[in-house]
Amino acid sequence: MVDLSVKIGDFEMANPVMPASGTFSPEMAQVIDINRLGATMTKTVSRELRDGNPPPRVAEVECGMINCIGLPGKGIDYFLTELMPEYLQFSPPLIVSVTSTTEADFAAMARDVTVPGVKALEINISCPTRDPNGGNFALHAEHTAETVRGVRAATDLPIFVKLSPNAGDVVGIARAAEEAGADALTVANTILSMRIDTHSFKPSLGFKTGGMSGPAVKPIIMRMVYQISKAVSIPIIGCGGIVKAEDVVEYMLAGASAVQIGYASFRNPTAMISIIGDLEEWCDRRGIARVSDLTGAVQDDMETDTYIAAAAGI
Amino acid sequence: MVDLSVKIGDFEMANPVMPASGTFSPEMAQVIDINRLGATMTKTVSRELRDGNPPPRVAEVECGMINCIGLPGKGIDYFLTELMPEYLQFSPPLIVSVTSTTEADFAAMARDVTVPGVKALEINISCPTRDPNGGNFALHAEHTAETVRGVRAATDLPIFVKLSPNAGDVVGIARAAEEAGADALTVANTILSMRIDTHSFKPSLGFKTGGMSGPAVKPIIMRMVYQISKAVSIPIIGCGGIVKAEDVVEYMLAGASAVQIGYASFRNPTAMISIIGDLEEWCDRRGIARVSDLTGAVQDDMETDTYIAAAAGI
Amino acid sequence: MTGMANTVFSSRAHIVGGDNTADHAPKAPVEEALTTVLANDWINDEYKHLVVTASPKSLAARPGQFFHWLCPSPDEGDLWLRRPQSIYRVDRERERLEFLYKCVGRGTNGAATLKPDDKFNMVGPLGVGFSLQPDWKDVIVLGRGVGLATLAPISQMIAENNVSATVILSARSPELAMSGDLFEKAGADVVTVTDTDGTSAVENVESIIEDRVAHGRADAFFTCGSNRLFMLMKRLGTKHGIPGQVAMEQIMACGLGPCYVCVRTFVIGGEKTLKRVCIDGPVFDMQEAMGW
Amino acid sequence: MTGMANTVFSSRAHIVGGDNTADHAPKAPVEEALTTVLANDWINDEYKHLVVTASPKSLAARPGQFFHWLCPSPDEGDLWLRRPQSIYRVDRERERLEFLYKCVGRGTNGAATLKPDDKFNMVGPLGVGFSLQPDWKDVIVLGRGVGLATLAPISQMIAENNVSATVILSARSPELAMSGDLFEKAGADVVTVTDTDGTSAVENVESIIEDRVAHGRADAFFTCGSNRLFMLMKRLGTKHGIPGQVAMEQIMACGLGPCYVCVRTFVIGGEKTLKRVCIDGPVFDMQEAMGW
Ligand SMILES: Cc1cc2nc3c(=O)[nH]c(=O)nc-3n(C[C@H](O)[C@H](O)[C@H](O)COP(=O)(O)OP(=O)(O)OC[C@H]3O[C@@H](n4cnc5c(N)ncnc54)[C@H](O)[C@@H]3O)c2cc1C
Ligand SMILES: Cc1cc2nc3c(=O)[nH]c(=O)nc-3n(C[C@H](O)[C@H](O)[C@H](O)COP(=O)(O)OP(=O)(O)OC[C@H]3O[C@@H](n4cnc5c(N)ncnc54)[C@H](O)[C@@H]3O)c2cc1C
Ligand SMILES: Cc1cc2nc3c(=O)[nH]c(=O)nc-3n(C[C@H](O)[C@H](O)[C@H](O)COP(=O)(O)O)c2cc1C
Ligand SMILES: Cc1cc2nc3c(=O)[nH]c(=O)nc-3n(C[C@H](O)[C@H](O)[C@H](O)COP(=O)(O)O)c2cc1C
Ligand code: FES
Ligand code: FES
Repeated sequence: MVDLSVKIGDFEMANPVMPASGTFSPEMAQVIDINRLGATMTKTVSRELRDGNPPPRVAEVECGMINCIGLPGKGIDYFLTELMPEYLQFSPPLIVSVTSTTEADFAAMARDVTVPGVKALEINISCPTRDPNGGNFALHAEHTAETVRGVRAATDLPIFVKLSPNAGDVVGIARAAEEAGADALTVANTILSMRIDTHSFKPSLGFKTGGMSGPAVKPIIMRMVYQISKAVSIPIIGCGGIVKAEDVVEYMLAGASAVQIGYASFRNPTAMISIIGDLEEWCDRRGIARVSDLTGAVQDDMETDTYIAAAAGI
Repeated sequence: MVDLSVKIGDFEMANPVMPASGTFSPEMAQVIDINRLGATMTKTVSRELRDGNPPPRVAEVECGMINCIGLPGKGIDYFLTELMPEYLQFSPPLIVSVTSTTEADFAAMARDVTVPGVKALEINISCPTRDPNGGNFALHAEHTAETVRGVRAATDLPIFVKLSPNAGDVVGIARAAEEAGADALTVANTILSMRIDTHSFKPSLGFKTGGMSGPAVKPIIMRMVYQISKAVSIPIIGCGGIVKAEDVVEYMLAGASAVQIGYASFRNPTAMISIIGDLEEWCDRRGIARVSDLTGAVQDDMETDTYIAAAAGI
Repeated sequence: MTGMANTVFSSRAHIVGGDNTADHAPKAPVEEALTTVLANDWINDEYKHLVVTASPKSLAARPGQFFHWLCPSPDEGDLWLRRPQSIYRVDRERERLEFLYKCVGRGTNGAATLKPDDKFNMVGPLGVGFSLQPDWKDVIVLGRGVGLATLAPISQMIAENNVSATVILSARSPELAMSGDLFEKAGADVVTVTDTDGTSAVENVESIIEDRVAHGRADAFFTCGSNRLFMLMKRLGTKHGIPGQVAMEQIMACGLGPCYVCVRTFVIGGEKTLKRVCIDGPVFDMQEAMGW
Repeated sequence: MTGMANTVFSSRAHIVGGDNTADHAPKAPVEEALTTVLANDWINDEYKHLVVTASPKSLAARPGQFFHWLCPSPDEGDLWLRRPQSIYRVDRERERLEFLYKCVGRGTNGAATLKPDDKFNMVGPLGVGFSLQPDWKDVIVLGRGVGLATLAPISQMIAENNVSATVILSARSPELAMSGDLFEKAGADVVTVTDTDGTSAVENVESIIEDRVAHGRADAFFTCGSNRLFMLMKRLGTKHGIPGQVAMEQIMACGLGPCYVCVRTFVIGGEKTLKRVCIDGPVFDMQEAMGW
């Protein structure tokens, strides 16, 4: 039987599967046994009450969806007093996702949520549904570094920095986050996208643009995980388009230590639980002793000579 | 009956559908009537012979494919003497796609292909399969501008600049291309992606990474067309993931004057011809007199108040 | 399958119809279940009536609750989000669920392709349904269009609780005035008003309601499916101090609460607030809900 | 379908099985055609035999040419690229095409789900096939595995051209030595060699070939399916100055020439060069081809 446990630095998980922020809440207990997840993850918490964006907030596209939720929430005080206890009913370690609009407040937010029960922070500097220009601090290495530095100084909890796939130089930004003290990188948030309804001629989303998630984005984020894992030495959490156990394996081969799942839970609320079971079976079939052995295990010493490669068997 | 003709600046097409570079050759005459296309487009031409990348050169993914062809070709001399005559057998106006590794040679290439029979140039500054860092000059506004300026000085032909979706600030780069003298923008090339075979643990592509195309990328490129069309006043050619007439309509609503089709021709070699027919039918059904009226016709004066939008009917 | 190298989907697929439905949380009230289609017939030009097998969990569905359907594709593409459909009838004896749905787009047209014996993946029962207060002895149910499907299980609720009802079914034409049979069986006083004969005009509906109110036969209001009729009921509710419930719609993703896709605006104590249709509703207090 | 707002695919879909196959270029030799499946049966544990209806264009297929299949999905995902399959038999009388394919991955396992009367979209006939030169009167055909399917239509070619042949079928076990019947009907001298009885060893095959060469019964060589056997034939071809043809494989996208996905390395006049399997081949000069 495979050992499914993984570590993201000092953060330990019974298996590599956790929900992606904004796609999970304790309300999922209506349909799944939350205690079977590797970790739990809050919706991103902001300082103040935010209404979020005008509906429609979702559009179906080929191979996924676009959302423009816009980080609604009742603010950090409500979170700490009302929502935290809900999350803490469950045994997996809790990660709190926070965001802010200034670097100083990001640090303050991190300090405010550094309370018993919270096992790690995810710093959401990459939400494209708040800023249609595609994702906040994570678009620039300097802003990323400054934000992470502030957060690092404010808390001793493990800091996972959630990067933006809308950045041009995602590797440089990953390096900046590492240097500034990130313990791990979540790769990545959603990709800024759009759909126009050819019947009504209107954007399908109330906010016009939104973030795409689901299988469509997987090859793009896979490439980012691979590139970043070659450039940094901190762990990576792969996130984007996972719908089956092989997708988890693929992200781990590319360099991820754990994964997050969002869209799949909308299509199949039981997806995370099934994927954990399938992953176990997959590893057992392949004779893999520890799932963590998959991390970075891609065999990428490819033939570089075109003539030689083009003379090889298929 | 709808008037399907469109103009990209002074470049006139009988209908808005043309093939995307690298997915078309006169060999398509084996299966379709090329004269029914809005334009023809060459594979990107380089100065010298290029072998291209090691196979495997294609990987199937959800909603599309990743390629790492690597711009093979026999060089510009062979193109001009041997291939051009093949293209010129057909009546639609011919666009020649060129690339180079230096700004100076880009201009020289443009001069060299400014010959009778060629009706426009597409400047491919964005191929992610040559440079795994994701796409050459089009990743930076300055490089884009310098390249386009050089080309502008070298030819009087209409210049279409093919942008990279891997750039962080694609709108800024679009503006730079416009200012430097581009006549139109092709939005966009493929998105740098990766697949790892969970059976062999190897990258599925010989070049490890490659460019994704097909329906998966459409919402991302749609957003770019929309954003860019708000920022520039030159025409846009939409390219990415078109598989049906409604996709053409969607790109035109977002701001495109014409479109390019790649992947769909692999899945259905007759796709472009069918789409032209379906587009005509679609317009007739909607009572649209000129297909060009669709360009930028998105109705995006959305309600911005969340409470009002959330009280509206669906 | 042999030698599945290079596969995109190679394990048990967690996708349309895939049997991803082992009981993942025995104590949870909601399940993702693979039902078997028993019937899926047109009842008029626009609506189909779907009957599927039901597990004990789904048979606990209350009136006004809904199921989230993973519809098969109606075309060459695929569907990537579920579609909410409220329960039309819970047949506890024969262990069946029934739905009445209008074919309007890809999801519902995909559902329309289902044939007996097909498997159909649905999540439910979801949301907060209609409820009766002990002192409600005679109520008014007013619906139109798709709303008639959502209101239908109120017939079961009133029958079980020995409540009388006036049920006003509004429709473009008589054949679209669905659910009347269920309410008649439940002993309700069914009034059908149609556009065809002009009886569906708001003034006429208003006078029917006012008549029941005048006779003390309106302890509560229930409505769904028409903004015009909702606004009427809300106004009459305010005027006469009659409580009411309305079933609302919104485009959904998760259907379970986490995603905040399905918000609508409510006014509570003069303050605007957003609530999620999937978990805070779909049935809401009529006075807090806003017209749409 | 009614009211198709918000649809992802709403027009005639240009996707698997979609009827996108009106004759788009009457004078073109290749077509995208929606065939009808007549039979699709297992012939052993690994291979299926597919028979489909054929149009005049596809009936013009030559031995060694291939068709590009848009396979249905074997699972909950979709297939996004076609799969090449060489023609096994062209039945011009009954207007049918036959294929022999090994089920190895998603595409072929998807094809394996086809049932009689199903529609199946394929593009073809594609590529350069085998050819006979007028002075070839007695040839040797050597194949193994999937290669036997590709070589099979040579039986039609030799019969039509009154050419004699020795056909060496190499296989793991006798039941995998396919196509022998077709060659026997064409009057060829069929020799089956298998791993089971050890006769498939290169030395044995070499001695069979040398024997035919010694008897002047080897005007040309044809091979497909095994690198080991290809290398043997190439060596013997060089040694005795016998021309030959080999059918090659490569992963494909377009199947028509434009995309340059399907390149393989060839050596022509000592220079390495890349050729496209789909349009420059799949049948190549044996001396120019490289082992794989
Ligand atoms: C709680 C709830 C219960 C419902 N119960 C029923 C029912 O019992 N019978 C019935 O016929 N319909 C019901 N609906 C409406 C049903 O969900 C939609 O008709 C369906 O989702 C449309 O899907 P589609 O893919 O066919 O249409 P699409 O092509 O997606 O859209 C077609 C039209 O339907 C609208 N629509 C899309 N999604 C929704 C949605 N989630 N809710 C409402 N409208 C939508 C679109 O804006 C558009 O106008 C209910 C909706 C909700 C929220
Ligand atoms: C010109 C040509 C003619 C062919 N004729 C036949 C035939 O008559 N009968 C037959 O059984 N097979 C034939 N093949 C091989 C057939 O195309 C592959 O078996 C098929 O594409 C595999 O698809 P899949 O999705 O089932 O497998 P995948 O899951 O894609 O892959 C399974 C295995 O097949 C290999 N493969 C994938 N694509 C190809 C490809 N295009 N060509 C060769 N191998 C591939 C993979 O590398 C892998 O090892 C031919 C191939 C070519 C190029
Ligand atoms: C409805 C929705 C809401 C989301 N909200 C958040 C959020 O609050 N914070 C965040 O960091 N990411 C948010 N995301 C992004 C997801 O966490 C995740 O990065 C993305 O969905 C990609 O994973 P997937 O393809 O598995 O869905 C949201 C995504 C969706 C679909
Ligand atoms: C096999 C292949 C080869 C390509 N070669 C080129 C090329 O030579 N030059 C270029 O500008 N774009 C090239 N592209 C990109 C396409 O022109 C186009 O931008 C992209 O495929 C997106 O369109 P699609 O989704 O319709 O395929 C290539 C794409 C593919 C799939
Ligand atoms: S649909 Fe996700 S919260 Fe209601
Ligand atoms: S498969 Fe495209 S050139 Fe051969």
